[in-house]
Amino acid sequence: MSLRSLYGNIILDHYKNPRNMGELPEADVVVEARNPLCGDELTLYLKLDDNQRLAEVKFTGVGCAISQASASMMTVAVQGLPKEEAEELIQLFKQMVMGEAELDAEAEARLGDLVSLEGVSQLHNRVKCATLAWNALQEGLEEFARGGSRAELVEKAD
Amino acid sequence: MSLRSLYGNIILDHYKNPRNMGELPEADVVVEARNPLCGDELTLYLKLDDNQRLAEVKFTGVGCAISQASASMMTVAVQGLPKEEAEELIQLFKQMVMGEAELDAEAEARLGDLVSLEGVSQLHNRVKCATLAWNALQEGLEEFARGGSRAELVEKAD
Amino acid sequence: MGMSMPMPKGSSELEQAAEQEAAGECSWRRDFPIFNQPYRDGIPLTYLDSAATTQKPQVVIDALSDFYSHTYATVHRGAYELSSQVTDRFDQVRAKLAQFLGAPDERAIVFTRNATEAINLVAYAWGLDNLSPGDNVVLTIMEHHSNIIPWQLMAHYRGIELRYVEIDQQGELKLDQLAELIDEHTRLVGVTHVSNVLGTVNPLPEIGRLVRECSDALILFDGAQAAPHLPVNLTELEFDFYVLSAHKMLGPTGIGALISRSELLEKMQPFNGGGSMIERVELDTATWAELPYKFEAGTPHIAGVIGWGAALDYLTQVGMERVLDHELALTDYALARLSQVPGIRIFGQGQKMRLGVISFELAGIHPHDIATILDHHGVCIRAGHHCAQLLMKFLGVPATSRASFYLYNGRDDVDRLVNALMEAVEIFR
Amino acid sequence: MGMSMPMPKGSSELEQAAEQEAAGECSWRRDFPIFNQPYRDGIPLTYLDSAATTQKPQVVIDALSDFYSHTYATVHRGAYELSSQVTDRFDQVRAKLAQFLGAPDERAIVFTRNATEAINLVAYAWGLDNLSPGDNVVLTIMEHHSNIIPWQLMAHYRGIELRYVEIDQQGELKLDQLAELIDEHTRLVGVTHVSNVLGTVNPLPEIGRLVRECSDALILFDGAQAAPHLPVNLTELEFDFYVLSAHKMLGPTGIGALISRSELLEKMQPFNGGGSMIERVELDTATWAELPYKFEAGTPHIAGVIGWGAALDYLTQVGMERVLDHELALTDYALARLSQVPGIRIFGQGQKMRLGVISFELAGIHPHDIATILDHHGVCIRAGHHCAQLLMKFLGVPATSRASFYLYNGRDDVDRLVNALMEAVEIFR
Ligand SMILES: Cc1ncc(COP(=O)(O)O)c(C=O)c1O
Ligand SMILES: Cc1ncc(COP(=O)(O)O)c(C=O)c1O
Repeated sequence: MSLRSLYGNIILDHYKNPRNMGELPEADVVVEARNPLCGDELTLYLKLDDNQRLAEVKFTGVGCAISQASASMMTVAVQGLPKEEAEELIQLFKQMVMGEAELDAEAEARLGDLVSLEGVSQLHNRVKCATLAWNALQEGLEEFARGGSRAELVEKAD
Repeated sequence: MSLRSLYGNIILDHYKNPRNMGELPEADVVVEARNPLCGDELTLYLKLDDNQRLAEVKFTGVGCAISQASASMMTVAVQGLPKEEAEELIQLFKQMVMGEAELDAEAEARLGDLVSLEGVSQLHNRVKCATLAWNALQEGLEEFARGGSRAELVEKAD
Repeated sequence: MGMSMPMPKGSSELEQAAEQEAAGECSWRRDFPIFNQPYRDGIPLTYLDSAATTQKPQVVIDALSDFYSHTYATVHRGAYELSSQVTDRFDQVRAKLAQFLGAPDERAIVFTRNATEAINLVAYAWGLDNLSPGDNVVLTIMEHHSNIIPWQLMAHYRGIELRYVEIDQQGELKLDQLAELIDEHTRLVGVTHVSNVLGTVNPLPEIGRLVRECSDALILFDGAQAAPHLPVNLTELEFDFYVLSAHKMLGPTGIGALISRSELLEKMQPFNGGGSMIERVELDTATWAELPYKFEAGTPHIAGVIGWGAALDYLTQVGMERVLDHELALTDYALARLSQVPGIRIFGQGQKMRLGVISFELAGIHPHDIATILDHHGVCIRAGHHCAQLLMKFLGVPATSRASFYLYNGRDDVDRLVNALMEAVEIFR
Repeated sequence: MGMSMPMPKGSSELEQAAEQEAAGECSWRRDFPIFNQPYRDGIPLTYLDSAATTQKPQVVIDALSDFYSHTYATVHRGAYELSSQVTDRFDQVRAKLAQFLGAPDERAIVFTRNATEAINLVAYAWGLDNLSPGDNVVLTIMEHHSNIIPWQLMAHYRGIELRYVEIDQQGELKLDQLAELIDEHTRLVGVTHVSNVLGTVNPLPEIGRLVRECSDALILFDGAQAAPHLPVNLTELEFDFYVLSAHKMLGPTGIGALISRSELLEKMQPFNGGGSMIERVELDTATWAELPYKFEAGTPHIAGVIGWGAALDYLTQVGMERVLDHELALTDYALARLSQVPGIRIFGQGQKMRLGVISFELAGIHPHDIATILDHHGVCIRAGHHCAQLLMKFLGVPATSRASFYLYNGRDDVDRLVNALMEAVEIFR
């Protein structure tokens, strides 16, 4: 993996111009996630519509290019998805960055721009940066299912 | 050094038949000495006459052959000696077992039977056994000089 | 930067070893460089002090050298590959240890300096907050000082009472007395798995059940003399704390572990405070890192952990059942041969199960003189109180001589021990 | 059984080294096997994380192997020659350390796991008995967590108050504020000798005098970042406790020390309880072994001590003045070259004296991204809070990047660092 492919245009673009950044006062669920080892902190706001689709997803926080770009791309990718599809995408994305899956054409199509984060799978110590927002999303969907509205997530060392 | 020379007849004789063993109720000074590493315990009783000679020296206690024989031989060697000469003998004996002095004919003569403990100088971890009684004697003479009558001595690791 | 770790020998070699074993030799010994050289004046080293500390096989020594030479870095906090690799290897050893001991909960495995520190961790981190005057802690008369003094310190700080279970003629714990000593104020029961003086293997399953039945007391088992010598399966035991030391099981010095339960450790204060064990630090307070890091303050003994991993691999390759069989056979042989020595008295005999730690006295010969005479023949034993002064007092002796075995010992070692003892008897006749 | 310990190179080789040094190379590097191999993909290892832990020279690695292979036994309690020899070597290292640090009192040198444990020893063994509500402990905002959390734990157990001295723009302690914070309830003042983030060398002589003048507070200096890098002469300092770690000064992991004064240690409770630290044990109480053994419970990290001895020999052979000169020159060079990197901000500059620990941020690039890009070029630096969250908060940053040097680093390392940073800037442009 070359550096330029990890820190490629897509990632840097999302890092410098994060999409859907900001608070969402009318959110159904708010998740505060952090990774104590890095100091990365991220707040994820989820609004679901009556059909359990992700009507709106926003985030705030500080972190490295990988965690910020991952969060930004995620908000774009899941916006409008039904809950189940979002959950599938979470699994697919995590498998990719943890190096647990070969991506076939269909998977690549579903991931779209997110494929630009594939290089993270080569960097053991950056995987958690890439997954922070996704774990927060998962936690948020679970909290929503439980009927709650606030959740906290602290990444564990492994 | 052969084993038989360390555990020679003189040492074993003093170990099995310790001289001057027992309490001395009329002692001027009593010293309780012990070596916590070995568990050796020895009580030394000193009586000095008006000329500061060691009129009587006795001991009680438990310990290994080397410490017991050393104590027994010491009581014999210093009995009747003037304080200063006893102090000289203490130094000479300690130099011998610590391997710090070559013994000339005069020294050997002064040490007499005690020369049988010379082999201890080859056994780093037994030196303290041989010196316990002698350190107690030194402590006792110092206590006497200070006007006291009881002293305690705990051997230090080095 | 590869991680080439020499492997213990293959199983066909192991079988061959077993045959030679049967013939009275010990072929594992060849894996230990210290035995491949003369000890002194051309005589071989007869090392019979493994209850104090064990010799190291080449694979452990090499693991340390390789680590320091090729892949050294710190753990947990590195932002670079080298450090990530080390972190992975470090935590893999935790997993290995969990497997070796049948410990169900990896997060509840805390690396410490040694068994002693592991017990102190419990005494301080649990005891300071949970013990108060009127409480008692029940120990046994055969505990090593490391399972006595920490509780005496808690007696100083928290005013608790200490109670001791005694032993019978065979050198076994009086379990009925244990049941009597425990009452509603008993907060912890601490028992050694194997005695470092008598070799007695205490019946932990029975003790665990007994304590659970009659109290809410926590249970601490001291595995320092057990884990090196017999298969341990913690899943089958009722316990709260189990402690051990790497250096007594072929591993490096300076590393040991506390095995516990996460729910319990979560509720405890940390022990040492410092780097790695915090999550967030404010001026007056901090929040703690997740388990087990909460209890591992400061830069850990990384090489010690890596080396312990190599030792666990070696022992696993040999197989703990075989280690135990070897030792039981050797102990039988030793007890039989030792009984021929005139004037000998062996402490603790006839236990239901005992390991290769044999304490004895010879009539009229002080243990230190025995040790000196034996050392002259290259036979290294221990003379003293073996950090068990309470037991010495109970046995009515100031000190004993102790010979202890491990997998690298063979009958030849026992023979040399007995011959040297015969000479001691001869000299002191 | 000889003790063949490879010696550091002779002085003529050292002079040659000095010449190459002047030419910008670093010849001591050759003594460290990790640098004699490619790091990854054929690129060399540019190790700039010595403030976390240092690489090991061959002499230290060999000392460990030789010890385990040829003369291994336990200390203090052996009844045989082998163990006596080890005990001698063990205590010789104590003497060496005393000499290295100019510590007047060998009996007050206690071996610990690391600097962190040494501070915890003080907090527990002195603090539990001597601190009470209303008392305060004065620290600095630049302390490592290891000199903060133990005192927070004492705040938990003993209700004391913690006070922090701040730093000025240059990254130096505000000594006037220190004087103000100390009052008649101040029981201890804890200050790091060298900051592990800013490189600042704190003026210990002045601080020592100041504390002694205005209070009876004890003085603890954290030497973890100092002892490896500059000549320390404790005889000239007013202090009560000085702590350090071997692994930060070429030595093995798992070993460190507390340096104190005998009168003080005599009056303290022990910390860990267990074997070796007692004299006599009764059922309810014990008497403690003499210093320093009173504080060294259980089987110590014997190999760690032996290895530390080899590291001290190596550093002594090189000469701590030379180590310091080398580092000061390299730091000057690094500060000059780094200042050319666009958007860089270096934390703490213009101190009266500073060592080769350089923390910085690059505008718009997160420290972890910097570390990843650098690692790609074989440049290992640290990104994070460096166990100094209070200082991070004070500086107003969540994390910094940190490059730190030691005697094996040369200008080539700095050049590679700067080049890699330039690429990071390029990528994130
Ligand atoms: C200033 C300072 N103090 C204390 C420590 C703690 O050292 P250790 O982790 O070896 O205990 C460190 C290093 O991490 C440090 O930089
Ligand atoms: C039964 C028992 N417990 C605890 C210990 C203490 O082990 P360590 O000194 O490694 O902490 C020992 C060994 O000395 C022991 O035999």
